[in-house]
Amino acid sequence: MAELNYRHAVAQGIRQEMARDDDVVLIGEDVAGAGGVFKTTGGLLDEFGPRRVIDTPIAEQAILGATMGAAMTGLRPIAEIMFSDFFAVCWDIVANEIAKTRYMTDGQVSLPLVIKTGNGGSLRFGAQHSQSVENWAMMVPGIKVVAPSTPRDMVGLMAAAVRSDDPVLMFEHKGLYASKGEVPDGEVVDELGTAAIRRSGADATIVALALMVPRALEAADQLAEKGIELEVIDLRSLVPLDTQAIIDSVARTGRLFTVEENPRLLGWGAEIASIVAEECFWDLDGPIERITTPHVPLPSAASLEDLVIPSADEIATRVFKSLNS
Amino acid sequence: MAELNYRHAVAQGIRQEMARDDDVVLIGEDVAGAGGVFKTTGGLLDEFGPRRVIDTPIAEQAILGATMGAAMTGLRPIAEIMFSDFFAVCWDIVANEIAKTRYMTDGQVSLPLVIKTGNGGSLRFGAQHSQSVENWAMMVPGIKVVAPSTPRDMVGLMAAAVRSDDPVLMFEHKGLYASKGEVPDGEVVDELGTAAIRRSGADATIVALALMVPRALEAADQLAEKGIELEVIDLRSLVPLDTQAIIDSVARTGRLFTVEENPRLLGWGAEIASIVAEECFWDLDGPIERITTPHVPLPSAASLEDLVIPSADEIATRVFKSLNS
Amino acid sequence: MHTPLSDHQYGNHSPVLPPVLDPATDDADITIEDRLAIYRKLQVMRQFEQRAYDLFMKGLVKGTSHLSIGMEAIAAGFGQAMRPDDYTFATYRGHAHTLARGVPMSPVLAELLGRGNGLMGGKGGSMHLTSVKHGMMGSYAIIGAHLAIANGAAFSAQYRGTDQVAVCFFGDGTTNIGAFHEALSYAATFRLPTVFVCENNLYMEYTSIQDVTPVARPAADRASAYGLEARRIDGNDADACYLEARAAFDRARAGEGPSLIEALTYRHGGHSRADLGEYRPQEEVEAWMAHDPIDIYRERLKRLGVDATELEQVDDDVAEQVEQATQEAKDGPEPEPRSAFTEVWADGGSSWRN
Amino acid sequence: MHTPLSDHQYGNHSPVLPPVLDPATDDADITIEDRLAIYRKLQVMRQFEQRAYDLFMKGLVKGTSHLSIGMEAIAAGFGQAMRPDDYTFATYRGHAHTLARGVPMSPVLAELLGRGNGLMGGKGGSMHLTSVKHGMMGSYAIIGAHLAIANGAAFSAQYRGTDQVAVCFFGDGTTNIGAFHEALSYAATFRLPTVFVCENNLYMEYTSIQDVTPVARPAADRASAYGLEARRIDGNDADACYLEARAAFDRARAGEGPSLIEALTYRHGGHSRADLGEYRPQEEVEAWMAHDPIDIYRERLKRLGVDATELEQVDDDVAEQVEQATQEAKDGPEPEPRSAFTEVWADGGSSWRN
Ligand SMILES: Cc1ncc(C[n+]2csc(CCOP(=O)(O)OP(=O)(O)O)c2C)c(N)n1
Ligand SMILES: Cc1ncc(C[n+]2csc(CCOP(=O)(O)OP(=O)(O)O)c2C)c(N)n1
Ligand SMILES: [Mg+2]
Ligand SMILES: [Mg+2]
Repeated sequence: MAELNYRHAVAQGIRQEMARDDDVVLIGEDVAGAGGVFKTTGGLLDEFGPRRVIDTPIAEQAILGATMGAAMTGLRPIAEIMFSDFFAVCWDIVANEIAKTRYMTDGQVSLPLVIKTGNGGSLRFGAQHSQSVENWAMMVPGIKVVAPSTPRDMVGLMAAAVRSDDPVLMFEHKGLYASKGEVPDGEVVDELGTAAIRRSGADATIVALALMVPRALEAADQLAEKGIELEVIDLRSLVPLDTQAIIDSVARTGRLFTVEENPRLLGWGAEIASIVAEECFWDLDGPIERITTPHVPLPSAASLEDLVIPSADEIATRVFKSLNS
Repeated sequence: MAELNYRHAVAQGIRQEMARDDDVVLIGEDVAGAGGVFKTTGGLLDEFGPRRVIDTPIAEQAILGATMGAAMTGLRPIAEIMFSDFFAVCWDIVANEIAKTRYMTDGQVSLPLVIKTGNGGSLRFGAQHSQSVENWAMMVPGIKVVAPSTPRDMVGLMAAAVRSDDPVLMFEHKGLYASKGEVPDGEVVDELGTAAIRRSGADATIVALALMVPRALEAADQLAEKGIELEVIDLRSLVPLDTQAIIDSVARTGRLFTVEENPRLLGWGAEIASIVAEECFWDLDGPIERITTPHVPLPSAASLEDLVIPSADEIATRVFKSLNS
Repeated sequence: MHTPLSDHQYGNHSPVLPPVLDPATDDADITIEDRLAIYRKLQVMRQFEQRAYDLFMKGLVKGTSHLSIGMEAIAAGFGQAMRPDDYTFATYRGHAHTLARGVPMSPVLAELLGRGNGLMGGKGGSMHLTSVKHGMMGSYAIIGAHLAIANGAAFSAQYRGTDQVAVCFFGDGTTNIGAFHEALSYAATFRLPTVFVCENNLYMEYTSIQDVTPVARPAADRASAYGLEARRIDGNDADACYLEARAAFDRARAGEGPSLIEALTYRHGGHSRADLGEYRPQEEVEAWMAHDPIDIYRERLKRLGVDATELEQVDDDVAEQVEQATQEAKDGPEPEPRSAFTEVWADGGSSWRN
Repeated sequence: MHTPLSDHQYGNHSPVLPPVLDPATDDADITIEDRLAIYRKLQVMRQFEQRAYDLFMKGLVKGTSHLSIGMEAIAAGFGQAMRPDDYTFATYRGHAHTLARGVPMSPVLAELLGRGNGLMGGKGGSMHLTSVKHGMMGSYAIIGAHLAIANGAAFSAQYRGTDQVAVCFFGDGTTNIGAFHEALSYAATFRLPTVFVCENNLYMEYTSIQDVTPVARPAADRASAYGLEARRIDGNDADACYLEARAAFDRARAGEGPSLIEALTYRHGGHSRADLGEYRPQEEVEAWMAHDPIDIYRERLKRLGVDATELEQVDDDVAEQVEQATQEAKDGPEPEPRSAFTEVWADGGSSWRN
């Protein structure tokens, strides 16, 4: 067991897989020499050399195109899109090419690739560098969508992503890079599509992702003091979705809250709410509530950003109010 | 009253506004000389001349960039993105620039622009030319999202979109271009953000959009023969969303079904389901169900495409089964 | 104020006439076997697409279809110069490029008809023809992306040390989109073995390329922006294409990086479906119809002493193949309904949940 | 196999030294009023950003901040040549361009501090400075888009017949992205009055531009791809910038279309925040520090007979303005909480439902 930063866990997961498999290469802007703008790829150039760890021009379509072409011809590339907001400049390659090619070719083409990206807010980077866009990816059939909340999950899910024969978008939360956690020694490989119950409780189910997980846990601690016991589920992956974990939990608690960093409309919680409203309807003891960033672009001022992204206090207040109404 | 094709209604709406306001210009690939690939802009070049109706190179980022820049400096441009799938090549301009600029500049910049696009399937164009991507747009705070289902609505909502001081994405359904309907003589101007109840019924609420509206109505006719009366709501606009119309209807019927052409995950129906599961929970007499295209890319073969996009029969069967279980 | 149609009526742009055939090409260093193979490819492509057009007009090909009748020399010349393990990346206008790699007609036609025996089981359609085992790595229907994707295959070849090249075909209209620039710049920076072939047929869909492009040669005039040589050839002379291909492939295999080649050509018909291409000056259409790749090639072979009956034999063989493929395609079953739900994921299925 | 770092260690690329100052520029046709105004602009930019850096290091500027210390001559020279109604489009590295248009320091600094009296009420931040009433049409933080957006303003000016120009500033790294190509090609096709200014500071974030670009001059070597002239200037000589701007604006207003200008420059510091720029060869850093735009300009003014004390007076004035702006920014209130929910829509609100 070693304590690792979440940012170093990213490099650790990649390192583990590159050491194991020569077909794994890493490409992206400033990932090699500089070790990544968020220092998530530090040391990899020295370890694996410039053939396998590659700096690119600022050309996200070229980067992801090269990633796709390499994956269809025998490699297992990892690409970095520095900020997830930049998916918008290369969305065609993701949503129209990478996501659809296996299906359109009836299985002739496999795309074992990973696209890692810095996602989410709380760093005061403003509307164009703070978005939570995991819902952009969840919408599109054909890509797997992963968003770890702990260093241990980051290593294990990165490994699982690299080993997956499907394209995986790995959403690293920028607000978690500095967080620390234990990571087991030796090879760590996790499983995609499995949620984790971070806290058990009988009164309500809270489903959260990435930065919202620690906040939901903190809210649960606050409410525990008031005698309310929340079950907190860390989704970890949106596609595949561990629907069963949610359904089972709601069957136990009778109430569902989602805590989403994305702006309200069509955040991932909407899908979960719709699944539960169909499949667990008779288990529900009250309305499903979604706690999200309101449907606005993110403001850059610290006080405003803190106001709009769900905080532990807001979560606790909203849940408390709802359970007592 | 004249009977108009939906495709001609597009041109009619644009014509009405261009005749009224010199600041309205139209740009896009093949929109001028050829009158549009779907013939939705025929005659406009002759009527308004090459200064106002403009063919462009294949460069969607350049097109939407020019549209945005023109809108911020006094014009009211209309741009065409030929197939809505191509939003993926210019999504940055839509989602990161157009959507966020008013907010980031605290209201200094207004963007009175319309982006019209051919959306949706049923024409056997395959996975890259048939998508329903209105949910891509609904997700992003700062853009209005409109999708008319009749020629009359097309004229009136196009006019409303052009007159709106906010950016509007106008989703024309390719499968409806050949459909006909009455359009009143004289100026037609509708209101954004208002749904239409296309059929009243007490047994369940069906919310549909664009091509799914006629299909839902046909399903309602089928079920009426079995004594089941459906209320069919044509959303017409996703942003703003006429939540009240939905809530009121569910209060009357106690049941909600959405009929969505998009692939399942995070289709617009998920948002509606989540709103109703929160705000109408105590009105609901049974589960909320979403009838969508399954979460797969669209196949091109006619028989396969027909299998996956919700048909009137499928809608009727699903609703019947659910109401009787 | 200048806009594309501000100084002339739509369709009244200045005609661009075909290049004059270079007589020296007769004597080029190309074996007669290669030439006969090229001739056969030309026939396969032409006759196949004529049949596809008939079937479209009869309503058997649904959706859309983009023919390259008149443009076959590029696919035939480049195709003949490829090694079996080289990679082709094509557009929606990709029938000829697919056939060029030796993919049989029957599954291609069945795919156009949306049948279960289609090349992709009816799931891809005319615009997405792919046959990985023939090196046909896909037909891409959204402008630009596949130039970037081809680079990935080229990179992978280099990484694996296989000396394969990736050949990417695209149109004149594609030279104005962002992905073109990113892909060319990227390939040149990394000195990738990607060969970019611009099939300049003078038109986008219904718009003349000269009306919306700031340079006269949409690809060649961009080459220097990537440190590449401007190369422009007669895209209707299959031998010129073959020679150019061979040289570019040699450079690529020698580690000398990418090439950007502009091949001038013309479509006999419209952009797609039932379009007649009437936005084109009559004089231009006539001149290009008289500069037909098959006529050019047949005449050359005759000049080189090939017997006319030998060529007619090829034509007849191919005609028979087309008949047979048509039959097989028409007889093909509808796709299995369950196939709509397969191959989203590598496990063969489409499930996103447990 | 060639990759950016396959033939040298990171940071060990060959240094690019500054151009030699052209002595003839002293005698250029620029009034002394303009020159003094340029000097003042340079001081405003430099002193403002030094203060911004201090406040960042003190933790008062949150998030990020990209300084253009060392690059001010471009903003000053071009800014001085603009008409008040011309349009500026800048990047996240846009403080100097904002100040160049006469936007007061105080709201800019307050915006950096996230205060309610900020230029955009704290909603945009350092990377998105905008002041429409000064012609400062925005700072854009995702590479590429604003080149395309500037074209729209240029088109609109042409459509309205106002003779305004749109001036778009961007970095060397931006020349490899797709939107660059689309925007240049589009502007040239429509002959728009857009003036594209590449601030070539030799680096992207932490990567040398030469390591990832296939031509030596990232902007100038691309000009011919759009039928434009290759233009490269000393971006640290404000007079060279002013002269180039004047000529380009004249062409644009005369309907002669866009220009693409590459201005060589250097940042004294790192890319952003606390980066020290240590991936740059020492020799290069030193040479460029000795080619500082303010030193160059002060020496020129002295040669032209301006009294040193007059210049010191400007420096002191500006220093005082900076103090005052700092005070006003620090004293500024936190933004109103409700402002987080305003100005999504033209009705002033953020409601998406009834
Ligand atoms: C990004 C994008 N924009 C627009 C289209 C629509 N479109 C399909 S083909 C075509 C014309 C392409 O012209 P060119 O590149 O010259 O190829 P050609 O069809 O002549 O072979 C257009 C505009 C598209 N498929 N993708
Ligand atoms: C599309 C996109 N990709 C990557 C980035 C991250 N990024 C911000 S600044 C920068 C370097 C830009 O270099 P250059 O254009 O030379 O401008 P400079 O910062 O040197 O002024 C990068 C890569 C971005 N903002 N947008
Ligand atoms: Mg063409
Ligand atoms: Mg730079």
